[in-house]
Order: sequence, then C-alpha cells, then structure tokens
Amino acid sequence: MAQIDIRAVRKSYGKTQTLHGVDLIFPTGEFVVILGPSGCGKSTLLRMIAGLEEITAGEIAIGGTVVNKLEPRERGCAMVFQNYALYPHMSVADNIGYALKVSGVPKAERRRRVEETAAIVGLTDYLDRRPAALSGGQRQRVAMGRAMIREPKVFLFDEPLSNLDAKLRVSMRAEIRKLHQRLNATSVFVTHDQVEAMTLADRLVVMNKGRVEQVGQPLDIYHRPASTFVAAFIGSPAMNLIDSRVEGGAVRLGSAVIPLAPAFAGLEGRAVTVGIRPEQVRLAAPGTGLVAIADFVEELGAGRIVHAVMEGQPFAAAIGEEVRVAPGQPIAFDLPAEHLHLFDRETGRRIEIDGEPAQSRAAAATLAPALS
Amino acid sequence: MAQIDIRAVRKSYGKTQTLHGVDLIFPTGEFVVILGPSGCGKSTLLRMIAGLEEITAGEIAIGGTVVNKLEPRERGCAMVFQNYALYPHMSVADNIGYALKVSGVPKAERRRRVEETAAIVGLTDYLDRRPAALSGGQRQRVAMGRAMIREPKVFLFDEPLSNLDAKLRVSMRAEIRKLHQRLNATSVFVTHDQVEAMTLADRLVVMNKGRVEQVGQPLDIYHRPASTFVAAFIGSPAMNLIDSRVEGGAVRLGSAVIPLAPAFAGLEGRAVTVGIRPEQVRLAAPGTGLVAIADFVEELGAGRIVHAVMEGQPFAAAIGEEVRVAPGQPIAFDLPAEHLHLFDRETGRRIEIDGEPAQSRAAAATLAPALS
Amino acid sequence: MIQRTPFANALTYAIMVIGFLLLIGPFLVVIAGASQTMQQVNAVPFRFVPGDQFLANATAAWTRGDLGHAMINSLIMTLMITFGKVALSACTAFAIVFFRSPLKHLFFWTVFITLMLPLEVRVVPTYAVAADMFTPFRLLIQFFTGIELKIEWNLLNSYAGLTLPLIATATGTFLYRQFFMTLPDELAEAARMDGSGPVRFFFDMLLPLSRTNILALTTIMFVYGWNQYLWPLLMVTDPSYQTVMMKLRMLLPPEDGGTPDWNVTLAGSLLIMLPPVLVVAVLQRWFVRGLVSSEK
Amino acid sequence: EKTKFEFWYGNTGDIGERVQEACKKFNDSQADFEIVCTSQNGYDTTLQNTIAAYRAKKQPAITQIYDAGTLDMMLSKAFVPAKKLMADNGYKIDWDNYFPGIANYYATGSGELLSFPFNSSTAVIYYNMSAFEKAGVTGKPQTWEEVAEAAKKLKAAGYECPMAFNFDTWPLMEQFSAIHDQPIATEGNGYKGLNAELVVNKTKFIDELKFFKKMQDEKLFVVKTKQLGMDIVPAFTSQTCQIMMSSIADHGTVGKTLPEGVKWDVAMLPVFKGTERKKSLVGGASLWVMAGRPEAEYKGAAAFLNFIAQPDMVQWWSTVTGYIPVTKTGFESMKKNGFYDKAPYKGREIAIESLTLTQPTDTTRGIRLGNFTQIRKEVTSALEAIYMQNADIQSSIDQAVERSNQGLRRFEKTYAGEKLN
Amino acid sequence: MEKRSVFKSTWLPILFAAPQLLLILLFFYWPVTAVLNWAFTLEPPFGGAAEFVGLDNFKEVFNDQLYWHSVMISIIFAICGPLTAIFIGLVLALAVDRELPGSGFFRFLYILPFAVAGPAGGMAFRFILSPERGLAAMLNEIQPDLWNPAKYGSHALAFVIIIFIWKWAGYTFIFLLAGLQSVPRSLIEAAAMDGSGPIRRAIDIQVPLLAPTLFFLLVTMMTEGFVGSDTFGMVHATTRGGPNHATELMVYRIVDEAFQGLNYSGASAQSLVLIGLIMIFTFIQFRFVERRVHYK
Ligand SMILES: Nc1ncnc2c1ncn2[C@@H]1O[C@H](COP(=O)(O)OP(=O)(O)OP(=O)(O)O)[C@@H](O)[C@H]1O
Ligand SMILES: Nc1ncnc2c1ncn2[C@@H]1O[C@H](COP(=O)(O)OP(=O)(O)OP(=O)(O)O)[C@@H](O)[C@H]1O
Ligand SMILES: O=P(O)(O)OC[C@H](O)CO
Ligand SMILES: [Mg+2]
Ligand SMILES: [Mg+2]
Repeated sequence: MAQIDIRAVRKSYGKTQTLHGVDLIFPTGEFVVILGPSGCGKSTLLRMIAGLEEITAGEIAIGGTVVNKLEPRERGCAMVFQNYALYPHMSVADNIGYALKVSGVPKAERRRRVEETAAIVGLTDYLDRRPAALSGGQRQRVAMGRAMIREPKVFLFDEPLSNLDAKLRVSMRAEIRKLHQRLNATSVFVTHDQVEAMTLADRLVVMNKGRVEQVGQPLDIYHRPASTFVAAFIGSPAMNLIDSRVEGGAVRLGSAVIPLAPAFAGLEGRAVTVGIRPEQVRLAAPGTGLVAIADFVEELGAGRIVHAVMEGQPFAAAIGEEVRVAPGQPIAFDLPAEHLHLFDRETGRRIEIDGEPAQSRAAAATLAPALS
Repeated sequence: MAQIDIRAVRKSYGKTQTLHGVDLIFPTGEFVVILGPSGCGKSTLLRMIAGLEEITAGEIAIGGTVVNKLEPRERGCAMVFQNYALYPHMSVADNIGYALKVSGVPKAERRRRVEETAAIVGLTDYLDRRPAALSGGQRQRVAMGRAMIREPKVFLFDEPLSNLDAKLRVSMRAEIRKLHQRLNATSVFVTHDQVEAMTLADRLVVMNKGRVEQVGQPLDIYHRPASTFVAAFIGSPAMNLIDSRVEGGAVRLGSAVIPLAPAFAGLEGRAVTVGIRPEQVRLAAPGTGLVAIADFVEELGAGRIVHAVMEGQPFAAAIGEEVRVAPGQPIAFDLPAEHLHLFDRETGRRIEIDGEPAQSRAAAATLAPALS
Repeated sequence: MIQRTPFANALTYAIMVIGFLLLIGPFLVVIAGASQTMQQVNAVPFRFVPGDQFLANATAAWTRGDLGHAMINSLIMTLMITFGKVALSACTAFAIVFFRSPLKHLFFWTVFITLMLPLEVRVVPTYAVAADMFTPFRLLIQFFTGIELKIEWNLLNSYAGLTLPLIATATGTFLYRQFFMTLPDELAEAARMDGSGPVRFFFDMLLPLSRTNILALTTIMFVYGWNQYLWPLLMVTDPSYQTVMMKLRMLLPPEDGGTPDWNVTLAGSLLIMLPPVLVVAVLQRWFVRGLVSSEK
Repeated sequence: EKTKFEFWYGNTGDIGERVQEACKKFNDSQADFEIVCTSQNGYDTTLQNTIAAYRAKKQPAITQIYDAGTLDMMLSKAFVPAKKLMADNGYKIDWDNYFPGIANYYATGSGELLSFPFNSSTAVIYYNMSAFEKAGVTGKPQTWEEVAEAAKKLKAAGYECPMAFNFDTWPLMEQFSAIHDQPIATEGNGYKGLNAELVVNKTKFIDELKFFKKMQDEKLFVVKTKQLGMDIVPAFTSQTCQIMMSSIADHGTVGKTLPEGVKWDVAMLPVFKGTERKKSLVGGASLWVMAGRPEAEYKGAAAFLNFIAQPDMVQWWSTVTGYIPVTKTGFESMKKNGFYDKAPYKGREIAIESLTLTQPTDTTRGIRLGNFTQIRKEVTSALEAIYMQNADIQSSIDQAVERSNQGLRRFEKTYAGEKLN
Repeated sequence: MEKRSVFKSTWLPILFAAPQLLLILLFFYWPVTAVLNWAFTLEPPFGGAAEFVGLDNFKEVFNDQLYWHSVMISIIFAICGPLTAIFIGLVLALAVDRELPGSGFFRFLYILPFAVAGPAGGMAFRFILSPERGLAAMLNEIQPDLWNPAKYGSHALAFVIIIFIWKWAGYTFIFLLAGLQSVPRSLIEAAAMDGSGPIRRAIDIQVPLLAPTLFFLLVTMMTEGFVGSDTFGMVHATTRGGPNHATELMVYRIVDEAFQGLNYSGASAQSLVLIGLIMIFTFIQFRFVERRVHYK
C-alpha cells in the first residue's frame, strides 16, 4: 500500500525524447488506468515505475521513498506483463513461487503460500502444469498469482488483457477488479482500449505523445474531455468533431447556429472545433435539424450507425430507429445543445470557463436552422 | 460475376470430418459473409472454393461450371488472406502486378493496370515500397489491389481485417464495402467478428462445428436467430439465455410468467431456453419487473451495463440511465415480451410456428410478477 | 536495462576480453610469429610484438608451398562446391517441402542419413567410385543384362572429382528445408491464386526469399570447401590440381635443414587461413542469421 | 607425339627436386617419351596412393615403393617384373652386376629382381667432429660403448645434447638386428613363408633399447622428434646435437646445411662390444613398374629405367644425393675416379662397405613381411611409450610384437594360398 | 510439422531432387555398400578376390585393446571438446547479450576461428603450444615438461581438444547468443521484478530456456567430435595419433588403418561400428533428451 508520486519525469532514448515531463500522483489503494494510443509512452512510464527503465530526469517516489536508483526488486512492485512472461520451463507452482524462492523463503512456507495464492486465482488444480498447457485466461491468472504472492505495495499491469479474445477479456476484466477490491494495493494499469479503461479505472490518465492529456474519473473524462484528442479517443464510434468559427457570439454548425454564453465573448473570431458524440445525435423531425449528406448505414442489430458528411467532414450518428437513406440524399439531425463540446481549433483544448461549457444553456432549446 | 453453388460439400482431414455437408447458393454480385467461431470450418469452406483445398465430397460450381477438379488459377477467384500473404521481396507494384506477369501481360500494359488499381486502393504513392515499409492498413490495400487486378469473378476474403487495430478495422470495413459496390463481384467474406458480419453482409451465413446454422439477411438473423448458438453468437453483450420449462401454457422466468400463444399448446412440459438481448432489457419501475441479484455495473460512458444473476444464471442489461447498485442487492428489470425468444432446450432450435414467435403478443402487456 | 551495476559491467567486460584472448589470441600469436625473423620466432620467451618481416616470410612461404597455383585450385574447388551445394540443396529442399508426393519421405530420409556419415568413414570406396563414375551403372547393367560396357569416366585429378563427392551431403538441404518450413503457407497459396506454378514459384518467390539462407550457406560451404583436407590429399596426385590444404605439410619447416623457420610456416598458414576468414568476416551478418535459422 | 607416362615418387625436399632433375634429363635425352614425375609427399603416401590408384585403374607406369612395402607389392600381382619388362623391350641387363646385398631385398627367393633398386641407402651414424675435438674425443666410435663414452665427454664439455635419436625403427630395429645378426622375424625374416612371426621381443633389440634408456636417463641421448619441435637431422645440422643415426641419403643435405668449417663424419652404425658385425640392410626405395598400362608406356618405362642405370646417371645421382650406386661397375668406376676421396663426398663409401661387409644371410638379406608399415608403426608407438612415457621396455615391445603378429596373420589369411618364390 | 499447401505433381519433385539424389547415391550409398561388403570379407589391398570371413573383422576389432582405447579417447574428446566449447560459448554469449557498448566488436571477432581449417589451426597451434618454442616454451621455462604433448598422452589429447574448442567455441557462441536474444526480454524483466539478480537469472531463466539450442549444439558438436572432417584433420596435422596412440581418435584410426595399415576390412568394420554408434547416439538424444527440452 503506497502512494506513487511522479514528478517531472522525462525519458529519452538517445536523442529522441519519449516522455516530456510527466507529473502524476497515484493515491494509495487507487486503481489507476493509463490510456493512450500505441507509442505514446504508457509502457515506458510503467516500466520506469517498475525499475525496468532508467529515469532520464525527474523523480519517482513510491510510498514516499524516491526509487530512481533502486533495483526493481527493491521497489516493492509487482508487474503483470502483456504476454504474461511466464517462465515456460517451470510449473505453475514454480512460476508463482519463484519470487519466494529467490528471496530464500523455506520450502514448506513457500508451498503453503503458493497454494494459498493459487486458490485465490483459481489455479489449485493446475499447479503442476507447464504454462504451455494452459489456456490464455489461465496463463493470465498465473501471471497475477505470481505478482500477488509477494504482497507488493504496488501492482503494475501492462496491457494484460490484450492477448485474450473478446469474451475472455470481459471476464478477466471482472476478475482483475475483484482482485483489486480484495488486495487494495495501488494499481497502475496500462491499456489502449478505452472500454477497458472506462470500466476499470478509479482514476484515468489519458496520455498522448509522451504527455498527459487529462487525469480524472472516467465518466468525468467521458463527459468533459479536455481536448479533441481525448474527445476522439474515448467513446466508440468516436465523437464527431466539426471545424467551425465563432462569429457574432455564436458558432455556426452546418445549417444551425449555436449562440455562446456571454462569458465567452472573448472568443469572437476564434477558430473552434465543435464536438458531439454519435450516440447523442438524434434524427430530426421533418423540416427541422441540421442537414447532412447521407453516406451509408451500418446495421448493428442493436441499433445502427448512420454515416454522413456534414460541412465536408464525416459525421456519424448512432440511432435506434430504422432509417432508409440513399447515399447522397440529405438527412437532418438534432444536436442537443447540452451535449455539444467546444474546443479551440488551434490548441485542441476544451473551451470552458468556470466549469461552464461554452454554449449557452439558455440557447439550447432555441437551436434553429440558420438563415443562410 | 458469377454465382457460386455449393452442393452437399464435405471435407475430411484423414478420419476427422471438418465439414458435414454444406449446401449454399451465393447469387451473383452478392456480398456473403460467413460467420462462425474459430475452428468451425469457415476457412476450409472458403479455401475449397478457391481451390486450395480438395473437396472430399459434393460439388462446387462457379458460374455454373463445376470446379472441383480445376486449379486455383482456372477458377477466376481472387483471395485476400488474413495475413495478407504479400510477397515480401517485391515492391507494391510488383505484388499487385504479379498475376499479370505470370499470365504474360506485356510490361507496358501491366504497368498501366497496376497504376490504375493502385489508384483505386489509394496506393499510388507507395508503388515502390516493399511491404515491410507499409502500415497494416496499407498492406491490406495491397492485398486487395492484388486480388482486384485480375478482375476476378469471385472475391474471397479470409478474415482480412483481423490483424488491424480497432480504428483501422472500422475504416477498412467501409473501404471493402465501397470496393464491392464498385466492382460488384460475388464476394465471400469469412470472419468471426459479428460486428463485421452484420455491417458488411448482404447475406450472412452462420456456421458452427462444420455445419451451417442459419443463412439470411443480417437483421433477420439478429432478430430471429434460429438457434441458441446463433442467438448467443450475434450481438454484444451476448443475448441473455435463461433455462426454463413450459408449464401450464406459460414459461416461468424468475419472478414472472410468460403466457404462450395457443398454437404452442403442444410444448407443454418441454424444457426451453428463453432469450432476451441486454439492450432490450429495461430497469423496471419500483415494485414491478423481474428481480435479479445485482453484481456490478460497467460504465461505458455512452450507457452502462448492469451485470446481475437471475435464476442462478448471469444476466446482463444495457441501460441508459444511471443506477447505483450494491453487489448482492436485488434489482428489477422489465423484459418486453415482444423481444423475448424461445428455444428448445434440447436441440437449441428456435421455437416458432408459422413465423409467429411463441410468446403470445396479447400477453405481452400482461407480463406480471408471478405469485410464487 | 536492469542491473547496470558497475561490478556486473566490469565482470562482463572481463569475460569478453578473456574470450577475445582465447579465441583471437592464437591469431595474434600467428601474426606476430609470421612477421618476425627466424631468430625472433624461435626465441624463448616469445615476443608478441609483430616484426616487419611479414612480406619476406609470406613470399618465402608462397614459393615454398607453390601457393599461387594452389590458391587458384582451392578457389575453383571451393566455388564449385559452394555453388553446387547452394543450387542443388535448394532444389532438393523444394521437392521435399512443397510437394505432396509419396516419394517425399523417401527423399527426405535418403538425404537425412548422409548427415551422419562424413566422407572420412567411407573415403576408400568413394575414391573407387570417383575413379570411375560409371562403375555402379556398369555393374548394374552387367548384373542384369550380362553386357560388359567399356565406358569409363575418371574423376581423379579433376575439379569434378574434387567437388562432386563433397556436394553429396545434406547440410544445405536441411538449412533450406528448415527455412522453407517457416514460410507461411499463404505465400504459396497466394502465388497459386495468382496463377503461378511450382517452377515459377521456386524462381519468383523461394529463391529471392532465401537470400539470407543462400548467403549463409555460401559462407558455410566456402569454409567447408576451402578447408577440405583428406579428400584432396587422396584424390589428387597431379600437382596441377593441388589445393592449399595439401600444401600445409610442405610449409612445415624443412626436416633436413637447421633451425626451423616457423616464421615462414606461420606466414604460410596465415595466408591459407585468410580467404575463409575473410569470407566469414564479410558475410558475417547473413551467415549468423542463416546459421541460426538452420537450427532444429 | 610423345608417349607420356607417369612416375610417382615419395622423396620430398632437396632429394625430391633431384628426382625432378633426373626426369628432366631423361626427357631431354630423347624424343619418343615423356615422363611425368610427381611427388606424393612421402614414401608411405606413395604406397597408399599407388594402391588407391591401382584399385581405380589409374596407376602410374612407375612407382617408387620403399623397402617396407616390398612384400605388399610382391603379392599384389599389380606389377610387371623388372626382368620381364626389360627383356620384353629388348634391353640387355647384366642382373649380376647389382650388389647382391642390395638386390636381394627386391628379388624373389631365386634371385630374380622384381623391381629396380633406385635410391638405395643404408643407415650410418653421423658425428660432429668439431664438437668431438672440443670435448676431447678422438676417433670415430665403433661400438655403442664408445659412443656412450664420447657422449659423456661431450656432455662434460657442455653439450646439452650429445646424441639425438628418434623413434624411426629403420636404424634402431631393422639395421641394428641385421648387423648384430639378430632375426626380426621367423622364416628368415619372412623370406620363406607368409607364416613368419615377429620375434624382436626376444632378441638383442631389447638390450639396445635398455641401453638407450639408460643413456636417456643419463641425459646423454636425447629424443628429438618433429612433435617436439625438431627432428634429429635439423638437430644435428643446427649443431644442437652432435651425434645421430640416419640414412646415408642425408649425407648431401647435411654437408650443405652445416656451416662452413664444421668438421663432421659418418661411420658404420655402432655395434655392441664383442659383436661380430654383419652387413647392414639396404634402405631407400625401388622402382616398380605397374601392371595394366598400355604397351607403349612400357617402352617408355623401360627406356627410363635403362637411362637411370647408365653409369653417368648413377654417378650424378649419387653425387647430388647421398644414395649409393647400386651396381658393382657403377661403384667401381666412381671409386676409380676418386669420387669418395673428395671433400663433400668423403665417407660415403662407408655405406657400400656396410652393405657388402658379409654375404647375405637369413638375418641380413632383408625383410619380407606383409604390412610392414604397420609393424613399424606398432614398434614406433612402443618406442614412444618407452622413451616418452617411461613404459616398461619388455612389455611394450611384447605388445607391439603381438599386435604385429595379428597383422601378419591377417595378411597371411588375406593372401591365403599365395606362395613366396 | 507438415506444410499445408503443396503443389501436386509427380515428376516435378523427382526432377528437382534428382541431381542431388544422384550424387548422393553415387558418392554416398554406393560407397557405403562397399564398406558393408568389405567389413565381412578380407579385402586385399590391391583388390581382387576377397574371402568372406563373417564377423571375424568385427571380432578382431573388438578384441583389440587399442580399439577400445580409441573408443574411450574418442568419447573423452567428443564430450570434453563440445562441452567446453559450449560452455565458453555460453559464457561469452551471456556477456555479449548484455549489450554493453563495444560488445558488437567482440561478437564480430568471436566467430572467426570457425573459418579456420582444423589442420591449418593445428599447424598454428603446433607452434603456439610446441613445448620448445612459442607460448608453451615459456611455461616450460618455469618447470620442464609442464606442457609436453609430444611426451604425455594426456597433454596430446588435451592439445587436440584445445584446438577443437578453439575452433568451435565461436560457433556455439553464435547459436547461443541468438538463443539468448530470442528469450523474451520480458521474462528477464519478470525475473528481475521477482528479485532475481543477473547470475541467478542466467541460471534460473536464460540457461533453461536455451535448452533447445544447447541440445542442438550438443548433438551437432558431438557428431563433429566423433566423425567431423576437421577432427580428422586436426589430429592428422598435429599429433598423428601419437604419442603411443594417445590421440588415435576413432575417425583418425579408421583412415589410418585403411591407408597406412592397408587393412580396408578392419577399417570398414570400424566404420560400421562408428556409424552404428552415432546412429544410436543421435537416436537416444532425439528420443529421450529432446523431449525434456522443448517447452511448446
Ligand atoms: N528501447 C527503446 N529504444 C528507443 N525507443 C524506444 C525504446 N522503447 C520504446 N521506445 C519508443 O518510445 C516510445 C514509447 O514507447 P512505449 O513502449 O512506452 O509505448 P506504448 O505507449 O506502451 O505503446 P504500445 O501501446 O504500443 O505498447 C515509442 O515511440 C517507442 O518507439
Ligand atoms: N490441414 C489440416 N489438417 C487437419 N485438420 C485441419 C487442417 N486444416 C484445418 N483443420 C481443422 O479443420 C477445422 C476447421 O478449420 P478452419 O481453418 O476451416 O477453421 P476456421 O473456421 O477458419 O477457424 P479460424 O477462425 O480459427 O480461422 C479445425 O478444427 C481445424 O483444426
Ligand atoms: O631415407 P631413405 O630414402 O634412405 O630411406 C630410409 C628407409 O629405408 C625408409 O623405409
Ligand atoms: Mg506498451
Ligand atoms: Mg480461418
């Protein structure tokens, strides 16, 4: 049980900088998920916590102790690797018990603890097998057992589910959550799967290109993404992002204008990006709404996704009702104003003042076809 | 452009039979998706059409000609492989043009057609690269270009998207569809991803263990799965399937009874399975609905999934509203009767008479707490 | 990287340097000795510092062993062995791996067994065959038809004789086979779909893809061919076909004269070692990759 | 067009070059034939290669086979007897002109020469007389006792290696046995039948070995071999060692290699005191004409053999090597024109003297044992064991004899039914 | 492992395999049948009618003390040489695998001895390890006969083993390094997280995972040790089996027996025994050892 402090941490491989100064605090016992696209530096950060990667600059402290110079084994972390990294030549029992063996725990005691751990991860019947004779999910459990047995202060997971098939992934997700509830060690979990991130995290860290984009509770991030990057990365299908400009205290969006709250008067003339999630778009009643050019419809069984083009940019809408669209025909959507997001087009950052979204609440109901 | 007839086709490897008699007709120009779990024989069937695998028994005809004895090149099929099977030592242009080279098309003509094809699949700028220097999506396109250039009568795809990451998969899906619209060759597409299958198929073939489970239009199959296997396989999260029994002209489901239409009187005493999709389940108003024991909630941002246990079997519900559930507490759901499916528990087949679902429409509204 | 402690690093370097002395040291001694005068090379203690006599010594060795001629012979023999092996093995491996043929297993085992029996244990009869390539046929024909044929084809004292028997083993075939097995099935299938037949596939796909293996095999076979010892010793009686390995003996200090001039001997053996060492050094990268993929 | 034919020989180094010279002389001397002479790098390899080539029907017309391979050749049926060859090709040879002590080695029991003696030698002992002078040794020792004396003095004078020896059985076993009238094998050293058995474990040979052992222990006799870095001849010519036993054939080389001004001499191999010295055995090799060549080549072969038997060729050959003239007339003429009195050649007559000292007998006529190469090797190994590894003398030689006899029995069985004539 | 996709043709594979098969039949199987024939007869050196003697040749071989001696030293040679070479290769591979700066340089050099012919290497070592000059002479200055392969059989055997090790250590190194590099980095990291230091990791994780490579090397190196052509060359160019049979390895003995001893029959019998031995040996290794070695 320990808090992890990451202070101004940088990482360079030779001349290329991979992490550009990361500051994070992971409170004791929290389940933190680091989410980001491939190559953004998630693993690098995790491995620096573990001690597998040198820290180029900055400081990492675990439970208050700066660990920069410590060997992995001295940091009290346990790690579950993406490919599990099980020792293929050892039985499940030996895999789980290896850390104890190295630290010289007597055989009998070791045996007892291995059995205990195996019972927790449900591997009691497999203790004598080699990893090769296990299914994906079972291997995953061995990896967890091996990490658990040392009763680490910190659990690190590097995309532990990405090698499993979809069904298994869902059930292992549940198991990891249960395990965390049981052990309550500070856990850092790296993934690029936003569903995993959303469902597992107490606290979510979204990274991009070696920088932290946003930190917060998953739903918070979902509802108030701090940047277009986060907005597009979280949620599937991705949020529709449409380029526009603030003109006359309002944003023009296709055939509609969205008046801004007065506090945003300073934005006049600014290039902005308007975002709305496909699942928040509705088909408009005939004659109303924003018009887009239909492209095609994807039938998912449970609902469908209408793909269209609005302002020359792709626009998707997840809708429940059946529609018939012929490619090239116009189709009208309602964009509920309370679900609109506004971003600075240049920096990509969310525009919000005092926690108030930019578009005027009052104006929401008045969203009307523009005159153009 | 050719119709494919598959007549009583069987395949055995040594003594183990892999396909147990498959009869299918793929009309000219249709986009057929073969869906099924790993090992069900999808690839085998496809490869038999291609001529890469011998046909143990039965007949396959392409455009009316029985092709059982023909070499792959004589069948007029082109194939896109799961791992693309690009020739690693050839440039993109050479990969695409190889078939033409083999068939002795003169260099100039070849060059022209390669460029034409490359333009269609958007690879004009990459013609001189080796496959190793391409991204996954680009490789995929090379594979498609290579298949296209011969202007085949039939396109065969063996899980061509499964090596791509989620985002790319979605956009390649769209590209394949567009390509099909453009070329209009009969296409057979093998996948084990139901979303891919639903969104791509004109006609969907669901296979299981070397047998065809159901053939039809995707939405049809989604709404009226012919068996529990299909029901569970299509849709995510999977359809809830709850074992029950017909008693007194009705099916008992947890705390509710569902009266059956009179036509189903003959089912009395039969063991059945009742199915309902999670997205069709609603939270019940207090005091009404079927009670289950809550387990946990997964927040997806756009909605959430409640996991519970009903009748000792897991039960999921996708709901829009926010809920707070404590594990172990009861939670009540409404199961709209028109969305219920009934299956024979023994055979797993759907129970339906004259296209009418088993549960009585009239009774739908009267779904009420049982007395028990 | 984990465990970059100074101690571990120092130990690592110490091991690598000891390895260097062990494996490269002998070369250094030979180089030192080969460049010293006769007095220096015979001095005890030996001085590891190279002298300036290498050219003189090498020239002396060159003449004593008549190396010029032998080098050319060795080169011809080596290239023929290398080329023959590289080409024939590829063909055989192709036949074994890519065809569904009942003979496949027969081929495989026929070739596999040769791995275990080097020339040394069957050298006398091999010599007899080389002396008259047609013996087996003649005997067979005689056995079945009673006709005694007079044709003969003698390989003694010829490049064919130096090379053909050495090409008749399995190493190369196995290297290719292992590599071919790792190629994805889809590659051949894609080629088939594209209308390519087996021969085309062989030339268009397999050969270009086997580049690394070909280079590795080239290296191995170059070393193997150049270093052939017993076979040329037996089969060549005509000095115009002598190879450098046969000259080693001549390079030894003459048995009838004074203080042994090891400096000349060492310079000579250095010259003889050089070509394969160069080949390995230059082709090292592919060689290593090819070697490793031949494993198992 | 000249008829080409091949001649394989085993000599290497300086002598090898002389053979080439002889071939050239022959080729220059006439227009009908061309001899192609090829060194096979050693006597043993020449025998090997000849056999392999014969089996492959690629044998040369003439091949040089050393003394030890004589019986192997005789039983091979793979040659044309010398006498027949010359007769067939119209050369008249006075076969009696050959020294019987030499010819007997290569002749049938009835005295018919099967091969041509060519480079004939015998073993002698080489002394560094300059060193002897410095150590105060006077005269050339004739007995082993005197050699031991001389060695002691040399040692006392600071010579680290008074006498060098290696494990060559030719001087140590074969020559020693002959001059001490000791049998090497039963059946007249094998002349009388293939059932001969080696007996050197029961003769004075053992005493000799014991003597050498004692000398070695006293550091008077020192082992010098190639494996140790230097064989006896270089040891002698580099003046590392002052005495050695070697072939008279080395006389030329030694003279050329020893620095100007160093005095040296040869003598007949020493005997043990009180021994009545017998003739020594002829060494070197003879030329065999192989069967199965085209007729035309035999003409050439005969011409070549005749050519090298001419007195001027004999003298040239003996001059440039140390080999002895093999015919009486050759020897006489050389003696007459004072060859043996001139500086570098002085002393070579010792060899002839040694060879002709007594009439050939069962023990001095020669050795006729199958696979004699192998027997030499067995004994050499035993000598290695004795002098390098302190093995027991008697049991080592017993073992070598036993193993040699096994080989002889196998040979006998291989040629079952063959008779020596 | 079978390939899935294969071409269908009867004559093509035969055509492709024919050249090599023909060579193998001619220069391998035909001579081998001759060896078989000679082993049961008494073959006269110059050929001609040979008497059938049943198992006599084998009896003679088996009754020969020196033969068993030769078997014994061959086993010593084929165990000590390979094991040491593998051990050195392993240690060096573990060091180079740490990828410290400069390790590429060492890696490049370590393989070079492999390119040197056994006899040429032997020649160099004859100088380097000659008791009277070169390196070993310096040893003997300290105390006479500290090193004297001409005198002591054990030294001589060690001498040829040293050459073997020198030649092959770099070769094993290459395989082992590749093996090490294919051990997933994450396994090492997992072990580091589990608290295991570099040496412990080597013993617990890396070496066990190298087992397949080690096994492969063991088989090939031991076969090389028993019958490799370089093994013959090394002995032939250095000790020639001496002193007193101390280095008469089986393969050397066979050639020596046949060509020096003119005993083709005995040599053939020995060849057959050796062939049998190698087959049994390889069989055992594959059947029993390999099973314990693979993890997948
Ligand atoms: N050893 C290394 N040497 C050089 N660059 C490296 C090294 N390891 C990682 N990088 C680079 O650092 C960046 C971040 O890598 P990292 O593995 O942390 O990404 P990631 O976010 O974990 O991605 P993924 O989801 O693909 O695992 C990448 O651009 C990668 O190429
Ligand atoms: N060459 C073969 N020999 C023996 N059995 C085979 C062979 N190829 C396929 N099979 C078996 O046939 C069955 C069907 O294989 P197939 O490849 O068609 O499955 P699939 O539906 O394509 O599965 P996946 O989704 O994993 O590709 C499997 O059980 C497989 O093990
Ligand atoms: O050195 P050579 O020519 O006198 O020959 C000596 C012996 O006879 C060889 O066996
Ligand atoms: Mg990563
Ligand atoms: Mg498949």
